[in-house]
Amino acid sequence: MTYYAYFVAGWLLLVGVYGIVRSRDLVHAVVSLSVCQSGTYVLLLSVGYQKGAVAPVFGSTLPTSTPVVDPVVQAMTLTDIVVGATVTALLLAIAVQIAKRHGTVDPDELVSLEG
Amino acid sequence: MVLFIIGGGCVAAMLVLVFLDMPAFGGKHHPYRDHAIPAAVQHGTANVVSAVNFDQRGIDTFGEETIMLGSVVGVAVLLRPGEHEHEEEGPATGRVLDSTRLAAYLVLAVTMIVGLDVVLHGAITPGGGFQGGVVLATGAHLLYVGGRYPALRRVTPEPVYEAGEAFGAAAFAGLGLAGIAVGGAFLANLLPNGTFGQLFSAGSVPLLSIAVGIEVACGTVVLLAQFLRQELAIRPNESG
Amino acid sequence: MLAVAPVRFDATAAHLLPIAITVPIVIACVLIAGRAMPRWTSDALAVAAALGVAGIDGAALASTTANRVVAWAGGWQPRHGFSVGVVLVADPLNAGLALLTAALMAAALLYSWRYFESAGAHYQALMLLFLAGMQGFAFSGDLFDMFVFFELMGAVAYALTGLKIEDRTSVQGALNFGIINSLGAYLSLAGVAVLYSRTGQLGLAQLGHALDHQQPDALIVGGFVLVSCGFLVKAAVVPFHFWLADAHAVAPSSVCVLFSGVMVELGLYGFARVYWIVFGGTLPGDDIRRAFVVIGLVTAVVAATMCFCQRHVKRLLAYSTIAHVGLFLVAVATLTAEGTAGAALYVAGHAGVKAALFLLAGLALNRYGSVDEWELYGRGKDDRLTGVLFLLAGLALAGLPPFATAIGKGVAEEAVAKAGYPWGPALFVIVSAVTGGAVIRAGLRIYFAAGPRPHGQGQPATRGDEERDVSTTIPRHPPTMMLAIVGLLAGSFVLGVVPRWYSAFGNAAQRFVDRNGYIAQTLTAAPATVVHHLPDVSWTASSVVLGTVSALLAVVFAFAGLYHERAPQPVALVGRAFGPPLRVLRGVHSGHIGDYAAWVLVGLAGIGALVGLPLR
Amino acid sequence: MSEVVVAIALTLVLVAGTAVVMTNDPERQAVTLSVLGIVLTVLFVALQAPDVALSQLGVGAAIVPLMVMLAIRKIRATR
Repeated sequence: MTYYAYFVAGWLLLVGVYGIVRSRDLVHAVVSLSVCQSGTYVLLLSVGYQKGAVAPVFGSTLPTSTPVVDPVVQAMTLTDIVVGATVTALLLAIAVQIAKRHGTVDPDELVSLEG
Repeated sequence: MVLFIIGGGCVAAMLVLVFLDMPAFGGKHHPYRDHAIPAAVQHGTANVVSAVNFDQRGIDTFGEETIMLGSVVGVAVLLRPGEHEHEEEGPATGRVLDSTRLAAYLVLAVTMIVGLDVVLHGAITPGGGFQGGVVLATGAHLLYVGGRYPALRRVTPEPVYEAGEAFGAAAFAGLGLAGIAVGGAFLANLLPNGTFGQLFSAGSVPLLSIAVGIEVACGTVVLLAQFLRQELAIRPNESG
Repeated sequence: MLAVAPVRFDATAAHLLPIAITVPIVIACVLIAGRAMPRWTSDALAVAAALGVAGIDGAALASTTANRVVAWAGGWQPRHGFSVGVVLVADPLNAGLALLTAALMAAALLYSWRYFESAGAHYQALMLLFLAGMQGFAFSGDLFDMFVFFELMGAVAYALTGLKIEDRTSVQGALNFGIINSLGAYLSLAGVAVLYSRTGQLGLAQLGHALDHQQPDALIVGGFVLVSCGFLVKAAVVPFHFWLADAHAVAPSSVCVLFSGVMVELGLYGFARVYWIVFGGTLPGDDIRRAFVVIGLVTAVVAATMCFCQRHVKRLLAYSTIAHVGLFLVAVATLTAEGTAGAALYVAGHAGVKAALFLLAGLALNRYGSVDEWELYGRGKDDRLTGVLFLLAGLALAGLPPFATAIGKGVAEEAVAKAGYPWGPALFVIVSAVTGGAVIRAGLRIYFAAGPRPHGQGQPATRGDEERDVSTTIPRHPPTMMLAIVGLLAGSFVLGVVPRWYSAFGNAAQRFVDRNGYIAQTLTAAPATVVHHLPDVSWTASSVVLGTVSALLAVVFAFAGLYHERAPQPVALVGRAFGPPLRVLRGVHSGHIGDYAAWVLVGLAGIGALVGLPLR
Repeated sequence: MSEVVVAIALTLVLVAGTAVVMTNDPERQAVTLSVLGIVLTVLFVALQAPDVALSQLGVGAAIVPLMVMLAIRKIRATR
């Protein structure tokens, strides 16, 4: 358990790249990229986790001396999620245009850029 | 694929070595947190995540909202109808049961209220401009279920939403600049901090949260509308 | 040279930094909200915004000569060396880079005055958001904040690359660019998380302070390699460079100006900044120097070779940019103030020249509907003026004195030789001559119909058919376009002849490598330390001679390219021996996104091995 | 107890992520992606990150899969 969370994150990163490498469809590649990115969410949040601590939202009842998990990594993850979603949207839009121009989204059949 | 196996193998080995050097999962070593919490308390922000997002590291969120703005504009540019395409006017009214429509409008109302609540209470409870904005935008798309695409187009005239998105982003920027004028630093706090845990606490955080909420709600609507339009209305010309 | 008065920060100067980021965003919002406004208004507004940012950057640059400008956002000044806020820091080098960014943006917007009708005001809005991203990235003094602005630059850049949606290659280039850059960014973010787990810090200065004198273990090396990965992808260092040729070849010419002129160089800047401030106190310099001189060398050689093989003019220019990045990296990797000064000046000179070349290629595209060197053979005969500009820019690219490329190259060459790489000057001369030669060859063919008419032998090269930047053919070059081109070339020329300007790079580089000063000033507002020994940035006999030699060699290479078929037997045999390896090299540049992603991992592993293994 | 939940959620994320990559048919991938989004939401709740979980639920489990779906249908239609 000590390092399990980190390994899951690393696995997601690499398996995402594997997805891009073996991809036969650009949409599949874009989705694999977002799997890669979910590795960074897991890594960030695991880094900030503390056993037995609660969420960093105090409200009016929770005393501010209660141990809480790291809010900074959560803020970073939030930013990361937004960035990831919008970039995915952009890449999907580009993939749609590729389909319109080339009639295919298989990287093996796209050969206009070589050498 | 051979490349991937070589490269991936080496990178995996490197990651394992790195991870083994990291502090164990769930440990107590979080120096930044130990500074961030008193800082949030000092500014009366009960939700420390919001404090970090909008107050302490507000400039990150500013950049993030600009990414959102840029991506939405980018998608709008990329998915504009090309030379060999035209936009079809869909049938004016969809054949949807009145009861379905009613239900959709009801759910819409509930979603709107929830969304607004999440935006406004971002400083106190989990949530904030971003999450609330997403909820609001999702609500608007219930119209797609309830009234089909033409109805959605009527309530989501894209230029209005685009302007709304730009307004949200500009409001964030304006609050940042006002921080220079009033508080002596970019994005500095403008308002009194108020009582910890109350609605009107946390200084500028609720204002920034609302700006983000407007931007995200409008931006998400435009984003989804672009994809819906591609799917439903844009057709290649007969000759092209 | 500079008397430094120990003053506390000028608060007014500190405000300039966030304002430089905010102004283009606000104007972009106005453009988006007011889409119905007439075209000339949005053009004028966008150009004015870029010029305004340039003015702000100029003011920031002026206030950095004595002291760094430090702006803590949100007013979270550090207490006892720690702050929960995000800091923006300007020293002469990054303020100058930001100024260059804004100036190039103004030129690019001027060039595209009244064009891209179909994209409307969205085009200018995207350009301004791109500018905001570059400003933010240049000024940011926080690792996560750098990631955010890195992604902002990236996201907007993908959209700008794919702007010409009717073009087959354009959208594909945009996707390759998007996926590879995002992948790099996510690997960087993983690196940020790794470093955060050890130090609990995100600010560059705080991270550097926390890592000082630590034994470089796997975490530090791995964190460094991961974080650098994103920057090196942006900088298009081999083997992370594949996206660049695809993206540059297809993006609108005005966008290429920014990509090649500053965006790629900003990647290199980010890499150097993070190394110096964060890792300068823990990773041994010898190790880093060895690793990155090798990587820079490989980059320069591979890209120069690819450059000479191209017939698609914009792709040729793109490979030339990669080759130059290789040279910049070699100079920066000497880890000396001299090398940094040379690289910075070289970057500035290169930006003007390369930007002018992309715009010239854009002119050809608008006029003839192609940027294919072979198809355009002799087509530009009636347009000698443009042809002369093209050749002049080619010579300047090779390093013809007194362009700033020549003096920058000269300073860098001396620094590399002094750092223990006696082959350095030869590398600089040959690589710059090959890329300059390729440009001159293309110019001679297109505008002067020199050499025999080229004919293909079933080469699988990317051809230069491309959608025009404008919707209709323009018979004459509009004055705004010519103004932008001449202005850019003149900028590079003037920078090379005004001693006050080029010698300022010595001070800038000294500040950049003054790690302790950066950390102390950011965290405790300590005044900048007085530096007695500044690197000497001036024309020397060797820089004049080597620059002239490069330019002459470029002409020789150009004619060799034109008349290679008439070469005498022994020379032709030698040439043929290069055939098979060249084919392999070109085959590697497959345009296939999966291959590119695999190469990213190989590069990551390679850098990890180069940096990490000697430390065991 | 909470640690067991985290471990289970991590394992689910690992499986779901791998499944997304291994799903070759993009249309089905939109579904597995949505599942990954939901599983990640659960993990974030277990890691005491309700703010992040809320966005992940909206974005990762709903909006992104929806966009993927729409993009795929458009691409199908162009062929």
